[in-house]
Formats: sequence, C-alpha cells, structure tokens
Amino acid sequence: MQARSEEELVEELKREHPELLHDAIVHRSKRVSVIAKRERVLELARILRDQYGFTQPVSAGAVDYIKEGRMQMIYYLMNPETRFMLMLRVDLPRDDPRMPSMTEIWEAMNFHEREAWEMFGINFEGHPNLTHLLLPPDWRGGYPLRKDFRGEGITP
Amino acid sequence: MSFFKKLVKPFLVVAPYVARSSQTVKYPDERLIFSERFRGRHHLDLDKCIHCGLCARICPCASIVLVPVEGREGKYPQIDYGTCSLCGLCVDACPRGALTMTDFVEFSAYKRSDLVYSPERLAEVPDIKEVLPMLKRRIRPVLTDKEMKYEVVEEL
Amino acid sequence: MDVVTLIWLYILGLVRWLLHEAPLQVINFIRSLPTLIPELLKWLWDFIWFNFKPLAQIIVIPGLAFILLFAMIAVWFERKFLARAMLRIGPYYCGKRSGWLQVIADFLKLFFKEFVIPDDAEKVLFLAAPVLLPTIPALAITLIPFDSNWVLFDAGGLSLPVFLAIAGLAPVIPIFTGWAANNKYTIIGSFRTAYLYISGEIPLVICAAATALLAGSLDLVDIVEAQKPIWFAIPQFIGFLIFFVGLILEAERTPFDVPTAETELVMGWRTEFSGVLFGFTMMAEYLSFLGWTLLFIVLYLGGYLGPSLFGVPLYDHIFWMLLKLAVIVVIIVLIRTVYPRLRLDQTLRLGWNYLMPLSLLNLLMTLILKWGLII
Amino acid sequence: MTEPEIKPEVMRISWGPQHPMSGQTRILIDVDGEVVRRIIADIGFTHRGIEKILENRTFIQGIVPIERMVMADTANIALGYVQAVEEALGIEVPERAKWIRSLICEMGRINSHLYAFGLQVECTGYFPAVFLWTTVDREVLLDLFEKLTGARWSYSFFIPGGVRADLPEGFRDEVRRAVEYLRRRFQDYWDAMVENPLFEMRNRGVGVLSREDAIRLGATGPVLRGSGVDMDVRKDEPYAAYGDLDFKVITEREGDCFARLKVRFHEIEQSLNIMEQIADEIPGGPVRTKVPLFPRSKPGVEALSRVETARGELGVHIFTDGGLKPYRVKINSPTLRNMYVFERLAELNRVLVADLPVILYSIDPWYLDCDR
Repeated sequence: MQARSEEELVEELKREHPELLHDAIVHRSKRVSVIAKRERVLELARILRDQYGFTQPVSAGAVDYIKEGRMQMIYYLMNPETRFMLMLRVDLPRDDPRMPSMTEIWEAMNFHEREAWEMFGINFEGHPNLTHLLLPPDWRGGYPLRKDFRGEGITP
Repeated sequence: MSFFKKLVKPFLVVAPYVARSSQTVKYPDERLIFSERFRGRHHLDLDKCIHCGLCARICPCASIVLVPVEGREGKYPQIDYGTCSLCGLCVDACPRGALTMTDFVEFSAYKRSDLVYSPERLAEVPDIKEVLPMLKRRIRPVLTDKEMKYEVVEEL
Repeated sequence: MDVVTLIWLYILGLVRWLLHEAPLQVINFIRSLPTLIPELLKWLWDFIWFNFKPLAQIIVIPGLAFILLFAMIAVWFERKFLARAMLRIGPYYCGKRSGWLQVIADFLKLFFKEFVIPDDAEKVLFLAAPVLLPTIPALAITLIPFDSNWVLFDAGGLSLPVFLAIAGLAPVIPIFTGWAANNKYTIIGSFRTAYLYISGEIPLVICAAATALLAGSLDLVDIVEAQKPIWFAIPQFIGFLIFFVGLILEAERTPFDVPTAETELVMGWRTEFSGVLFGFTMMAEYLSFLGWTLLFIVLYLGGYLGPSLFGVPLYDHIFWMLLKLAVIVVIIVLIRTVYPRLRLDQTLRLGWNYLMPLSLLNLLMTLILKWGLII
Repeated sequence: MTEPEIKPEVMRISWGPQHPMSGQTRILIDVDGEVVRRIIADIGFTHRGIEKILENRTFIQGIVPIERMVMADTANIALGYVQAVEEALGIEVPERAKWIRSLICEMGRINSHLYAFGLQVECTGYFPAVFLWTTVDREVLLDLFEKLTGARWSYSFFIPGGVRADLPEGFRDEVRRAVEYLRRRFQDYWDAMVENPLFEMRNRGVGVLSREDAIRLGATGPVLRGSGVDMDVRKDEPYAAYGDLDFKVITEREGDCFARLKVRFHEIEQSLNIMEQIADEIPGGPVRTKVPLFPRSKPGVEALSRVETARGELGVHIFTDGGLKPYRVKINSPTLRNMYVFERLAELNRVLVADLPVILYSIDPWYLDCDR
C-alpha cells in the first residue's frame, strides 16, 4: 500500500488513522511531517514502518519551544523506495517530557534518543541503555540544548 | 598464476617511486609562494578606515575589538590571532577596503598577549627575512607531470 | 769491611764492566738483530693470532660492532628507503642531508630516556626480557661461518641443529614478557607470537634438514663447502622460497608482523617497554632478522663463497657474505613498502596449509635426489 | 558513558582514545581470544556543542563554526548549512554560483575520499606508500582550493546568496590539468593497492553488511551504497548544479569493506568527471545576489536541507523565530549513523581483533562530525 505522491500519502494517513495523529503536512516535495499523539505514537510508528515503508531511520532530535511550554521530538525517517523524508513529530509538555522509546521499531534510534535524553531531558520509556552519549558520565550541569540553559559554573 | 602476477605487480608500481624526487617542502628553508587570494594575516590601512565597526560585528569568533590609536581620531580594529580563524568575513564586510589579507602565516609567539595585534602592528607589513630568518628560497607549486610538482624560485 | 767500602767496590766493578765488556755485548746484539727481528715479529703475530683472534671475532665480526653497525645501517636504510617510496625525504637535518646521524641520536635518546615499569608488572621478568631478547639471536649468530676458519663457536660438527635449538628459544621470552607486563595488549601479542613461531619454525626446520641431507653434514661450514659446484638455491628451489617466507615470518617483519601489529595492538607484546628497554627489544628484532638472514645465506646462497666460473670459485671471502646480506635486506625492506599485514588466521593458514606440506614435499624430493646420486 | 557490565568469559579492552588507530574516540571491545564479541562505541570526546554555538551566531557567522565539523570535507558541510539558511530566508542563488558550489563540493569529496582511502590502507598494516601518496595528491586539490577560495582547508566560501568570489583567471584550465593528473595517478592506486592480493585478503568478506541490515540500521553514504542501495541525495533531490550534471550513483553488491573501498574509488572517478564537466560547461553570469550582512528571519519558518557529503547524507534543520540568529539548528550527521552500524557489526559478523581497524576505517569515521 504505497502512496504515490506526498499529498496522497498525507491524505491517506489522515483518512486511515485519524485517531493516531493530530495533523499531517507536506512541506515541499519529498518532505512530509506527521504530528503524532504522544500516547499512541508507537502504534503510528509501527504502521509507518510496516505499511508505508519508512524503514530507514535517519536521525532524531528535539526542539525546545520555551514560550509555548512544549518540546517537540522529531524523528527523521526515510523511505528507501520513494525517497520521501518523513518527520514524525511528537509534542511533549515541557514539565513532563517523557514518551515511549522508538528503539523497539527503529533500532538505530538508540544513539539519537540517548542524545536527546542528555541534551533535552526527554525520558524515553523502554530504552535499553539510556546513558550519556556525548556528555561525560558524571555530567550534572542540566540539559544543554534547552533554551533556559545557562552555561556558568557547571563544568564538572 | 594470475595470483603471482598480481603479487609481483605492486613491486613494479612502487619501485620507480624510489627514484622520484620527493614532494616535501623543507619549510624554514623553503616556503611556498601562496596564491593571490590567500588569506594570511591582515593588513590595515589606517587612512582608509572609517571606524564603522562592521568588521567587529561580523567576526564569528569575536576576535576583533575597536581600540583607539595614539595621534589619530576614532577607533581602529585590533585583532586577536589567538582566536581568529582567518575566515576573511571582516575583509568582505569592510565598506572601504581598509582591511586586506597578506600571505604571512607565521604567528608564533611566546605569550598569548603577543598574539593580540594592535592597529599599528596591523598597519605595517613585515619583511619576510624578519619573520623567517632561515628562509633561503621560495617554492612555486606547479602541476606539470608525475616527476615534479614544485618549482624552486630563488628570489626572496 | 764496612758498608762504604762495599759500595766503592761495587762501583769500581761496574766501571770495569762498562769499559771492557759492555761494548762487546752491544756489538754482538747489533750483529744478531737481522735474525732476531723476524723471530720477534713472528712471536708477536702468534701472540695476537692465538689470543686476539677470538677477541676480534667477538668484537668485530660477528661480534658487537658488526651487530650494532648492522642494526644502525638497517634502520637508517629502512627509514630512508621507505621515505623515498612515500615521496618524502626522510631524516635530513641530522648529518648532512643523508641523515645518518639521526640513528645515533635516536639511540642516545632511547638510552637516556626514563623508562617506566608498570605498577602491576612482574618486575624481574619484565626487566629480564630486554636483556635476554638480544642474547638469544646473538648467541645463534656465533655459529654462523663467515669464512672457512672464521667460526666463533665450534659446535663440534653440529652447528646447524644447535643454531635451530638456540633460535627456538626465542618465542619463550615474548610469551612471558607479555604476561609479566600485565597489559591486555601485551598478552594478546604474546599469544600471537606463540602461534606464529610454531607455524613458522617447523617448515624452517624441515627445510634446513633437507639442505643438511643434501650436503651430508650437519656442520654449517660443510654445508657451505658442499655448495661449491652449485648453490643450494637451485636444486632446492621450493625450500629456498619456503625458507625466505619463513624467515620474514620468524623475524616478525611485514607482512607477518602480527604480534606487534601497530594498528591493532599498539605495539603487541612490546607495548609497555619504554626508553632503553624498548631500544633493546628493537635491537633484538633486528638481531633475529640478521641471524635468520645469515642462516638463509649459508644454507641456500653459498655463504662466503664467491660466484664460481665453470666450477672454479673466484675468491671466497667474508665480503661476499656481507654483499648477499645487503641484497636480502634491500628485498625485505622493499616487501615492507608494498604489502599490507596479514591477519593472524591467514598467517597461520599460510604456515600450516602451504609452507608445511610444501616443505615436506621438498624433503621427499631431496631424499629421492640424494638416493639417485648415491646409486 | 558508564561502562556496561563485563561477562566473566570475555576480556574487555579499551581500544583508544590513546591508540595509534582509534582516533579521538574510545571503543570498548569484548574479546574472546581473537574474536570480538561486542563493540561499544564510546563517542563524545570531541563534543563541542556546535548546535548550541550556532544558536548564538548570526546566519552568516554560523558558516565558520559549522565548517569545523569535518575539516576534510568543509565544502559539503557548509553547503548544507548555507542551503538551509537560503531556504529559511527565501534567498535566490544565481546559476553560476550553483555550478561553482558543485565544483568545490566535488573537489572536497575527492579530498575526503582520498583521505579515507589512505587511512583504510594504513590500518590494514603498515603499507606506508599509499597513505603518503594520497597526501601528496591531495596537495593538488588543496592548491586549487587556495587559488579559488584563499584557504586550503576551511574555505568559508559559500555564503547565503552565492559564493564569495568568481573563478580566477585560467582556473578552468587548471581544473582540467588537475583532473588529468589525478586520473593518471589513480591507475597506480588501482595496481598497487586495490589489486594487491594481500590487501584484498584483508578486506574481502570482512564486516559484511547486507542490504536489509544497512537500511534497518540507518547506514548512509558509501556504507549504504556498498551494500547495494543506490541512495544518493545528489540524485534523489538534486541541489546546486547536480540536476544538470551527468554522473552515476556507484553501488557495489558485496557490502564488505572492500566494496566500500571500491565505492569510494569509483566515486572519485565520477567526481573527476563532474569537475571536468563543470570546467567545460559552466554558465556565465553573476556569482552572488545582494544579501544584507545581518539578514533577519521570518518567525516560525523551518527549513531542512539535505546534502550528500563524502561520509553520507547530512541534514541541517534550521528553525527561526524572527531574529538575527537561528532559533535551533539540528544537524543530522552521517558519522553518528554509521557509528551505530559499526557497533552492531560485531553481532552480524565474525569480527577478529585484526579486522577492527579495517572495519572502523571502512565506514570512514570523522569523530568531530559524530560528536558535533
């Protein structure tokens, strides 16, 4: 069940699984965004991988929207057949940033989720090895890529 | 049999290299002649400078500070080569062409403070014999053939 | 008589002797000089020959001076040659462009550097290894005939087996060094050494046995003398090739420098050595390289024999030995520029699957040849 | 990173960061004799927080820090950033500038591939000649870079709205001559190295990554193409002048270290072709449009640009908030993806200790790129 163009893909996603996602957008050619509901993101991810062919994980990262009080976790996925780049976005509240880990579906999100965990403090439930990746193991200075991070006096 | 042929072939390729001239530039004795656009240390024309401060604003490394010069009005750029990355954005931004780049790359000093070049020091172009007292001749890179890549020029 | 009178009498006697007899004796002595001087010189020569020849052998060839000089020249040549192949210059400033003083400078640096003994190391074994390592190949080199009467250590007609026995001791030291240094890299390196030596040495011994069979003697001088009609490299071509590969393998040179693989194990079993200890292990590497190369020349390339024209040897001298040594060293260094290192399993496969059966085949062929000759 | 537990039957070796071949990272390996049971890549030794630094630089200033991500391949990295900025700010680029960008990118790709090439040779043993040969041949390209951009390594030559300067006098001829020279040299590489049977023994069948695994584990660049997936951003989403240029995407079926090496080798050939094409067919016109020194962004725009660097696909995702600086820059670095593949390879294959450097350098890691 391959969607042919970006618009068809978005339409189909909205039509078939309205309960799993908030919205789906086409940015430009080969760039599709899907904003998922946090609770059921695993189901959506599995559907995306198995039915829509987004089998290649590319990367993952977060953005901290401090004024709106939310953080957005973005998973960059790739369909090796159609070469569409899909951004699976999950909005998380800033005071309680936790979500299910995607490593179950895309194994290679391991490193990227560890990075998001140490840089943004997002808790991935069910991640096999949630330890520091880039920062030193005894890092106590907070979450560096959050917008309210102040660099003073945190050097271990 | 082709295995032995392959086994011997690398010898035949490598052996002629032994007789070939080496590609090393014996640096303090010989020094390359750089191209016209080469980005070495800056030269400041004090008369052309209009104290606009664009160079200091655009510097990505924040290594340009405007300081007053004795006997002149206004402030002139002072460059800290300890942080400067020689990107040349300041030269591009300069509206009057007061900052240009020379082909001197010898910055070494005994103290960090010696790397901070005052406007007066930037204004003068040093003699190559002062910078490199051991220098005997310069080398022009030429792309002729397999054997020779550098051509020796005796002028200083 | 008192003492003064005695002294006076003595002086008078002396004066009389000087006036009457001394001139005669001087004249006699001068007359006999032409016959005395050759006698004196002969005595001096005999004295030097009998007392100092072993000393000269110990000091000059194949003694310390030769070994050190060989290590220095080999290191210098290797660095310069590799540099040329890489389009570099190599050592340049130290010693008038040729850079020959660089080797001495490096040696001095290694000698005066502080060396570190790891805390957890077994200190006695750790320090014993750099001393023992150069000793074993140096001991083996004493058996090599540099001329028909230039053998330092006479093993009573058994110099080939004695050489192999002494050289066979060599892998033991890396093994206990690797354990004594208490480091993971050294232990892996030492086990690799053990594997490698076993796989390489057995074909070598079998090949050496074949040459001994062909010469009909276990004495290295006899083996050389037996090559007067033709060098053994030709009747024993397979053995010649196997021995050449095995010699690179034993000397731990590229492409078989598995135990000290720099890109994998830092420096293998030598990782923890520093300063003068490291210098000694490096020297030991060149020494074992020298020892095996000399044996190779003696067994297959006619040792000190010069090139012979129609069965008449031109001039046998140490010089030929050194010339052959230089040629082999150049070839082995060239091999280093050209080939990458093999993996351990590939090296072992080469040793057990190819060298070993081929060397047995070579032995069999030698037997048949010898049998045919007897009949 | 905190160390995971060690099983009693294996020995854990900390392979780096003080190791001749490990580079600026630590790789923990669990070995059982010579067999590597598990690889744990402990990256992050060169983490500089480039993403955070970019949040504190204006759009043009950001070019300089992001170029420091991969020094051998600065052109492609800078292009990724500059294109994202252009898309976010809505800046048009003249045609000639696009062609010059492609030229520099291809030269950078050759430069980086040559480096990777030399390192992969270096790690299979000493084999010293070829690494220094590649270094000497890189000089040819570096001289060209110096003539064109004024710097040999980090050019800072691409700016939003074009490139900083036009081609100098007689540059096209020099490009043609360099291409000729390099083509001649590659014959020597092929004979001395790729066809060297001992080198082939070390590389063939080592670190095999099947097509499915490559996609599942998110490999990219030559690693992915070495496993037979013809993914190349230059073809999929043509940027710069790649839409008008004629080149092939190189793939190899085997998926082992040798296949990756051959992919790099043939990609250099393709890049040389592209260089020649650009030297022949480059259109005229201006090379930069007028862009203010401190451009102001529109609020709430985001732009994701993808470029094919020498190590694989680089994504730069810029979020703006209407200020002079980007709100957030997310860099999808290729080496981080490939490092995960490297970690998993020990489970997919039988890896020996001696294969470790070969596999590591066949994915061509650049730790500054990995750690950012």
